[in-house]
Amino acid sequence: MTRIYLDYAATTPTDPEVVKAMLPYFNETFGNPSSIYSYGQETKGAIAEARSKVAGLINARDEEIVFTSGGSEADNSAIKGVAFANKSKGDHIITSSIEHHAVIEPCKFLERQGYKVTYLPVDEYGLVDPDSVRKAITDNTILISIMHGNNEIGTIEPIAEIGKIARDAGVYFHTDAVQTVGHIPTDVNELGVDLLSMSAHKLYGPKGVGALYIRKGTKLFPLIHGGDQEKGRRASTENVPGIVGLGKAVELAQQGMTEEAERLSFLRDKLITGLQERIDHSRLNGHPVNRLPNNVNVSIEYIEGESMVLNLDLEGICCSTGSACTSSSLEPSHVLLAIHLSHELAHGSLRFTLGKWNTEEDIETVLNTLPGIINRLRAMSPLAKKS
Amino acid sequence: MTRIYLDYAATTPTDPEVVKAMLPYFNETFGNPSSIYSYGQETKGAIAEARSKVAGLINARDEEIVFTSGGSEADNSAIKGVAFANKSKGDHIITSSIEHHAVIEPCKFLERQGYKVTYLPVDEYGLVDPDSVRKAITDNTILISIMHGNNEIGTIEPIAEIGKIARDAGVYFHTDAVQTVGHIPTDVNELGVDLLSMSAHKLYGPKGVGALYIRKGTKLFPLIHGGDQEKGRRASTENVPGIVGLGKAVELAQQGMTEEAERLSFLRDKLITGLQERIDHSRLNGHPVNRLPNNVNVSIEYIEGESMVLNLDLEGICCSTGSACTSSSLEPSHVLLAIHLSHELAHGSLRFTLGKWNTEEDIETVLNTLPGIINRLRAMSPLAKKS
Amino acid sequence: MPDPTSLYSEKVMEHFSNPRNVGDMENPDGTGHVGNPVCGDIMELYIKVDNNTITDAKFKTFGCGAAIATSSMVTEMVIGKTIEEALEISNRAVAEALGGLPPVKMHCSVLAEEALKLAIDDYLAKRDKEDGENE
Amino acid sequence: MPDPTSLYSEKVMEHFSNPRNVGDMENPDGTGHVGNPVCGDIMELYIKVDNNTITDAKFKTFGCGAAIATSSMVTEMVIGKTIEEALEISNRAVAEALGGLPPVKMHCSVLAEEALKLAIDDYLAKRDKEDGENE
Ligand SMILES: Cc1ncc(COP(=O)(O)O)c(C=O)c1O
Ligand SMILES: Cc1ncc(COP(=O)(O)O)c(C=O)c1O
Repeated sequence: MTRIYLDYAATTPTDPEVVKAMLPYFNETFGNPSSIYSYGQETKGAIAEARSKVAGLINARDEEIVFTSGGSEADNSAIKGVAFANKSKGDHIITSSIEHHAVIEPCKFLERQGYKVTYLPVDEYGLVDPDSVRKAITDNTILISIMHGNNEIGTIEPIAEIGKIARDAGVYFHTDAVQTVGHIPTDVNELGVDLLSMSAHKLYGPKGVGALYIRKGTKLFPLIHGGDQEKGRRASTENVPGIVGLGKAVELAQQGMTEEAERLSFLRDKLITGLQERIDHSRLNGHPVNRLPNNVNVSIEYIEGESMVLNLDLEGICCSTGSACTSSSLEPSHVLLAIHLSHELAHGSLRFTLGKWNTEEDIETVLNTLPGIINRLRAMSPLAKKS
Repeated sequence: MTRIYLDYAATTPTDPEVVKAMLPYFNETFGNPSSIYSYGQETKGAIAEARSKVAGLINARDEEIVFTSGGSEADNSAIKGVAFANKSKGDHIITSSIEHHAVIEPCKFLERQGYKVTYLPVDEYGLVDPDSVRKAITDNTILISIMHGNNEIGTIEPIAEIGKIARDAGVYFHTDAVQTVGHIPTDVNELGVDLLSMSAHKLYGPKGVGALYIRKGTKLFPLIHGGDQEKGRRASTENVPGIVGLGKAVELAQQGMTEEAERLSFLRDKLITGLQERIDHSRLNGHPVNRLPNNVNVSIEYIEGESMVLNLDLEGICCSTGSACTSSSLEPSHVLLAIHLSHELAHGSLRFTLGKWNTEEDIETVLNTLPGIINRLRAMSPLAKKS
Repeated sequence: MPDPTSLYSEKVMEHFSNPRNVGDMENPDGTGHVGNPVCGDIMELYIKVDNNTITDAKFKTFGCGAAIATSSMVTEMVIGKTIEEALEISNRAVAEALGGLPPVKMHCSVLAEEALKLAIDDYLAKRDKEDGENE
Repeated sequence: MPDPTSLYSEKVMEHFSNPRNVGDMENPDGTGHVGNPVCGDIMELYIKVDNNTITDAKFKTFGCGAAIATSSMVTEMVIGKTIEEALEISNRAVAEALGGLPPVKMHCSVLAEEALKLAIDDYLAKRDKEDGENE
């Protein structure tokens, strides 16, 4: 059975070209970039090249890019780093109720340390109202963190508008762009952000590497203290193969971004329409238009998400759900609850996220496979009979 | 020109077998370990296997191992994690004056946050006196952090003795074992440590991955907040290839550890003796006996380290120095100053660290090459004429 | 030994893929209803009792793979048992019969046990009531 | 463009490997001594002056690659220059003549400039003293 992977938002396979670019840095050009002999200097050059590529993609300067171990570290560095370094200026942070855990949990940690955090609500499509940001700003606000594209429901937030508000108020603005970098334009100046997080494994790069954009002049403490690496902003021997991989992934992403986004949007819409046609008692989650090109998120009434995911897996289709399934809490996705879905619908959600290697046939297969599964599960459901 | 690499303490090439073990996890078995379908579960299994290997090497339980992005993150997690989580118990930390920057800098950060840190002196060989640890403990002491093997001068610290003292006093004890894990025995129970840091790229694993051992019951906050990964102790999509690589590296290290340590000790002593015979006005730094099997650190009078390193590089030999060379401060190594070396001798240090692929011929080559370089540089030195 | 490449044991997947005794039951002697949409699992369990022995059991479940498998397993386990024997079936026994459950899924086996107990309680209450009416 | 695979430019490495004008000088007309072991760089610069023109220069240096290369370069640059011309040699000029230096190494070019200035000062002081004696 060939597997159909439709969970690219969870992680992407590393592009073979990326792996190829990384390979020499494991044991040929393997020196420590801090070393002064040529073995070391060669890896330093490779890092500089990757840095330029990443900076280029988001219209930043090379020295504004700090490599991290992934999106979560970038988010933690931005949020805790700004909070700790600007304590004397204020103790208030504004974020949204649909952020990734890598943003929410650092905020909760800071609350326990005495900071105040406003979690802005979103509308039924998952949009943050820029006006609500403006209203939430106080004299004590030191940071606003609103994600660029939501990883669950695919909604793209009005970052540029919020960026203007933040700039006017003189408040640092961070965006978690883990789901957008390499997929849709992410120009730090157009978006008006001071900090931006990205993660390689969401754009066909390797797991365990990411980057934080830090606008020149932004005051923040490092999360990992130690050596002089990354100009003292992030200690630790550089993950050279990983960084080279991120650079290569960014290069590949930049090459065909517009075409790929169009291709994926077409497949996405085909899947959305097909599901609406073939499955009654279902609804699309997230914004119908301001939406990541690769994201389809639907709630199927009367049945639970994990059981659908498992059945699809048995048919060779990989996707995910916002159901509580594997988390130790029994709560479904906070994002789905934030857009006012009932618990039942939140537990009954399915997310398909498309990528490079998906074809129209994949979509057909899903559309042909899913209705049978749903019928079988609905026949088992004590909720369905009540409809 | 074939290069002779003698800087294994800075970083090791990744063993080809390790790279081979990693490769399938880039784009064959690439699923997110948190996913419930089989693609994801397969990577979860791979992580569990690596965790067992790491736990096995240090005699820990699987669930006491948390994977990190390297040694620096492990050190930061241990030190800041314990400090923040145990604030109500006390605000005093004890460490030594020869720790790696990844330990010293978090301590300095904590000092700026109001904590008190004692930096214990060491003797001329770089040894911490366990009795000085005992005396430094107060009612407010919450953490002791003393490294296992020093990365510059190779001195092995009396960790087991200090472990007993920490246990008796009921104080958490962390050791930075980045230079020892996989090279000499590092049994967490024999050492009596509650926290232990390691880094894959120091034992022929990949850069960008490491681990922190956390003894069951130890109270500490995560450094990277977010998702549920690593049982909530370290968020972020797992670096699956990196973790698999660390597991493989640990497996290989364990297989031939005793023999390799003996082989390296022999080469090390050959180099030390040879240098003493052929180069006058030089001295060995670090402990003559309690010493990492692969570490040779010498100070050469009248000349500066970087110029020696560069000349050796021109002859194809890679090594390092404790001179200020590439750091932005003009200060030489704090470790060399801590063992009471004069500035001149500290600037004139050379470190050769041996590894898997070194042979007796490599040692001969160094012994034949270095004297000429030293003579040439001494002829240029305004200090030499004064001797 | 749990298979590290799968969330669930083979037995769980087998019951999940081919659940036994799914469906409604006409005039059940006892009905157990547990769970709610908030926690994501709802189970309904029906039993037929004849001469103090459970002769049939059916279930309907809204829930994850473990919820479906434990429902299926518990119905299979109770059929043929006396009321007293059935009351001794613990959630651990259900989980064990399935070759184990992941720790985060043990609550499903608890639900299955509860649904069974409630169905038996329902049967006993009805019987007592009938007995009372017959007096 | 700096070579990203090397800490230093080719020119620096060339001067480092084959430094010009190394050594002591008998009866120098001026001596400049800068630096100390604490910061890891010590330079001694000697000049011979004839008719207001620097006719020879020698150096001895304890220091890193950049320290040696800047010493070598500055001796090469001053030979043949008048005192006034030599005083105009800035640290930037030395660094540029070497094809640039890494930022953390610019201080070496400063040391080279200082050593030269001190050697010239020394020469001028001696000359003034001699002039005074001759009066
Ligand atoms: C929006 C968003 N932010 C942050 C992260 C965390 O990234 P990483 O797993 O690389 O730490 C993810 C993905 O896991 C994400 O989708
Ligand atoms: C003793 C010691 N601790 C910590 C580290 C930091 O490890 P990493 O570079 O993996 O962050 C190193 C090496 O750089 C080291 O030698």
